[in-house]
Amino acid sequence: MDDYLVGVLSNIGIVSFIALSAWLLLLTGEISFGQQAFFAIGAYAAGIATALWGWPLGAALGWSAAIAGGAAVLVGVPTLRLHGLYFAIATLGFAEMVRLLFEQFHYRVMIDGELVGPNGSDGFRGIRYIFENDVGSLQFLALIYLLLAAALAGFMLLERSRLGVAFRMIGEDDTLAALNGLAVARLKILAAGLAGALAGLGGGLYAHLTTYVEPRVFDVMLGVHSLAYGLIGGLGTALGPLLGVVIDIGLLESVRAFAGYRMIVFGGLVAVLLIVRPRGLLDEALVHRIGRLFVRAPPAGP
Amino acid sequence: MTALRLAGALAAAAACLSAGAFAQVGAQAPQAQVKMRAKADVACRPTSTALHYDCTIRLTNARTGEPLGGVTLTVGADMPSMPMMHSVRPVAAPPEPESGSYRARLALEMHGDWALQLNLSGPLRDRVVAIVRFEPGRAESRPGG
Amino acid sequence: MFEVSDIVATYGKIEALKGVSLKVESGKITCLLGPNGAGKTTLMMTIAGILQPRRGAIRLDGMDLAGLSPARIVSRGVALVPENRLVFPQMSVRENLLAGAYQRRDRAGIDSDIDRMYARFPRLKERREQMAGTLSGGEQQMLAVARALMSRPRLLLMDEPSLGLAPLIVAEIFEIIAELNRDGTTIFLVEQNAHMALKVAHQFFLMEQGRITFSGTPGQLAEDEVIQRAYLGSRRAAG
Amino acid sequence: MDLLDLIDAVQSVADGVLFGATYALLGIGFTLIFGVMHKINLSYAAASVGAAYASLLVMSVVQAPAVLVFVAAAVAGGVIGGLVYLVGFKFIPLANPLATLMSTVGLLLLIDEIIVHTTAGVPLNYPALFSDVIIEVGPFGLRGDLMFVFALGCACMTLLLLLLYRTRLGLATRAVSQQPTASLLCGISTTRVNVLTFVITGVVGGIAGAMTGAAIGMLSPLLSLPLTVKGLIVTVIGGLGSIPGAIIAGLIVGGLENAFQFFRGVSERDLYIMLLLFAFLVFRPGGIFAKSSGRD
Repeated sequence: MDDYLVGVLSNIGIVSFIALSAWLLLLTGEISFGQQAFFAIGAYAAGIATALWGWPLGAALGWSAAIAGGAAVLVGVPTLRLHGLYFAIATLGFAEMVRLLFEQFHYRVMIDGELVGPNGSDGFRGIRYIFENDVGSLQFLALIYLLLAAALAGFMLLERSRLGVAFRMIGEDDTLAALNGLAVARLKILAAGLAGALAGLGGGLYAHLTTYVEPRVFDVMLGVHSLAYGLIGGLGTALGPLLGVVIDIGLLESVRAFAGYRMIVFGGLVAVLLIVRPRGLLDEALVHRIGRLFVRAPPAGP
Repeated sequence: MTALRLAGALAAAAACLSAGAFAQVGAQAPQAQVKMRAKADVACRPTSTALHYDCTIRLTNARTGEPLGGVTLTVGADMPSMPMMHSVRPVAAPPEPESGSYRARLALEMHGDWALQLNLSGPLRDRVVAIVRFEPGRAESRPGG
Repeated sequence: MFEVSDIVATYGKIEALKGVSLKVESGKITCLLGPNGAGKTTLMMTIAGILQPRRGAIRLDGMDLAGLSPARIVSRGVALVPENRLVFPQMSVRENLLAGAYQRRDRAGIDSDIDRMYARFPRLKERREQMAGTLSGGEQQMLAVARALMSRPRLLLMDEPSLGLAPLIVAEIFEIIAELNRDGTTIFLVEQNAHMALKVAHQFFLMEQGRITFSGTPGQLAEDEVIQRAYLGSRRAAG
Repeated sequence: MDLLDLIDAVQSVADGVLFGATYALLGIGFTLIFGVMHKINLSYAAASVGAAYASLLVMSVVQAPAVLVFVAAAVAGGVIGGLVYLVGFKFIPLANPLATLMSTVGLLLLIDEIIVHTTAGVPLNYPALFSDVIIEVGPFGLRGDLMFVFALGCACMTLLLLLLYRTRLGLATRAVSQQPTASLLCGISTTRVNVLTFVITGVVGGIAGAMTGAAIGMLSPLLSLPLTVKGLIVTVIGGLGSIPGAIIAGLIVGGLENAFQFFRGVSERDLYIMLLLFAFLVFRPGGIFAKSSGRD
């Protein structure tokens, strides 16, 4: 496979994690402009684990998901009672705080005759695990999609489970959900933690793909994009945010005609698409209709 | 309830730093990998076309300092300060007569700091990132972490 | 004369008004009674232009009002005192009255009308610089009526003016309604309080499930029967 | 800390408060739109920067005195404001809170990218007025350009308040923000009020953009995101929908920003501002003038 194609596909896979993370919160009715914070925490955590501590990749990724999820739970507690706009701005404030903290974060270790590690705003280079351990770019791509598939499978199960129903109920009306006996606070924190862990996992993969992270990468723009993917793709199914990512990175960035003007097209698309489909391309109604199609006439083929 | 919130806020702040704290404890000399590693020096200069730059990349073996010839090099770039917004598709950087020297022409979308991704393949597979600040009429490499 | 003919209005797929026709005589008080959910408020909102009718005609002295914007309808001489009053809470009493006269440009006329409102509602005068949100329910109702009158309507629509008010205040409100009518204002009133309404109304309509099921003058139907149908609806087979 | 340091600190905070007038204007813009539509227009700060850029464009075509750059920015801001309403609000179902939020994000990206593409991301010099004037007050010096920015900001706020509390349009605007249905029944066209609010806040934003450019001497597309964040902070700290709150919060944030910068350095400055925002949201989401510290 062409290197460029592998690169684009890897990017799509990794960005899908943070898009899914923002989408999960959308499901519970909250807009977060701050999922990039957990992406950043995951990226730094995983990078430090492999490059500085010599951990294996698997352990580093697990660690990145765990610490990002933990951070998300801890932020979830004080912001729990905030709603809508207030929640969105609180997450934005938190994410900027994290980014600015990373600008102050220096932790350098002499490795192989060179200082390696996060160096404040100058960034963190040399997260070279996949090169040192001969992980091919295709192999890494396979790892990304394996994890993504696992996450999606998790979401599919979630949609069918009581938990998924509970999340959507809270998203519709959390007072009503509480009256129906749902432990809204606990469920919301669970959702925040899961979303944080997902973003953290994506961040861990991202750090190893690019070998380089710096605080500026994790500014509000990243969070805004991850949110936009879910809204463009649709809120009806976990495939929605993926569709959003594919439209932006796969279509707009890869098609030469848009080169350079991609963001203008994307910005306009976000603004205009919402006129026609306020809940995205794959909204609940469409998903329901497609679902019924399959139930009524089971596919003959695969 | 206020106390709970206060505790939560403090805990959240603590969590941000916990990666660092944990790191201090867990830091020990990692096992040295005896694999070849590339080091790159990038020098770019403007061309007559606006936003187009000619970059000369000098690759060396990071340990021995010997020039690294014979690798296939592509150069991509993205903009850390505008994440997800601007990136340049990787271009091939063919070798120059001087061993270890490669040349690429970059067509950027805007001025500012770019992170150049140097992808090495062939005898050595590696990726080196160089931060270069491109301004009208000049470009300079910046130190990184 | 004000006339509504065959109005159909829908909320999504639900037909809230299924072809309503009625006539309001000029200079009279006409009352619309009916149980909750009969479509009375929908009818009022449709006449005022907040909701658009699917079909049907709304005529005031021959002018067709159906489909016009609320602003146009106000300028044609129809004003609605909405359910729950809806005063502007962060504006003074005086500013609320000025907002009611938004369609008018005659500065002097507006000022003299405000003085007339103060004369009619002395309590508003006392509180003219007070924020409307701090007024009592009855005072807010008076303010809502005064605000509607500021547009000098030929037809005054009132949606449940007695809602949530103490009995004494309700009596006062109905006195004001009768008084306004004596001064020549045509009034079309939606009420739950059938007993009070029948006392002041010259004519009344019963509305059930989006249809007019009875029209007549007070006394034409026994009050018990009216009240029974206004609160509970009739269990008739065909209307 | 000795006296000289103290003087420097006070000087720095005073400069910050003067510059805070731009934050206050941006906060008013966010708050006014929130007031009438109960929506946040995230493209507002980007549009303000865009208007300042547009004024540079106008000035490069027409040779005119530098003061006119502010007029040009105000006009451009009004036009952009109207366009933002048309694209980002007019046709979007308002019942869906996510939709307009995202449509304005789209517009934020769009405006930012148009600036990037027309200027190739190069910061442009912006004319500063009275930059050579320094008024000595005891040991302190008040910078002429900042004084001008502050005075212009105050003039804008005064005009806005007069507009809101002394005119027919202001009455209608307040009516719509308090009780949209009743406004319709009074014959007020909410659509017209909404459009005019966008145009007026656009004018204010254009002036704020020009003020920012004049105070820091240049414009860059990288300004729009920090200004958006600062504008939101001011709006939240001031209490959503409160104009006096936005004014006070703008000046406070401007002053604190410089205080933090003085004591902790430029790299940590924003960290404390964000901490302040976060603390406000968690403990006092109603803003400084909220009656109680109740949430939601």
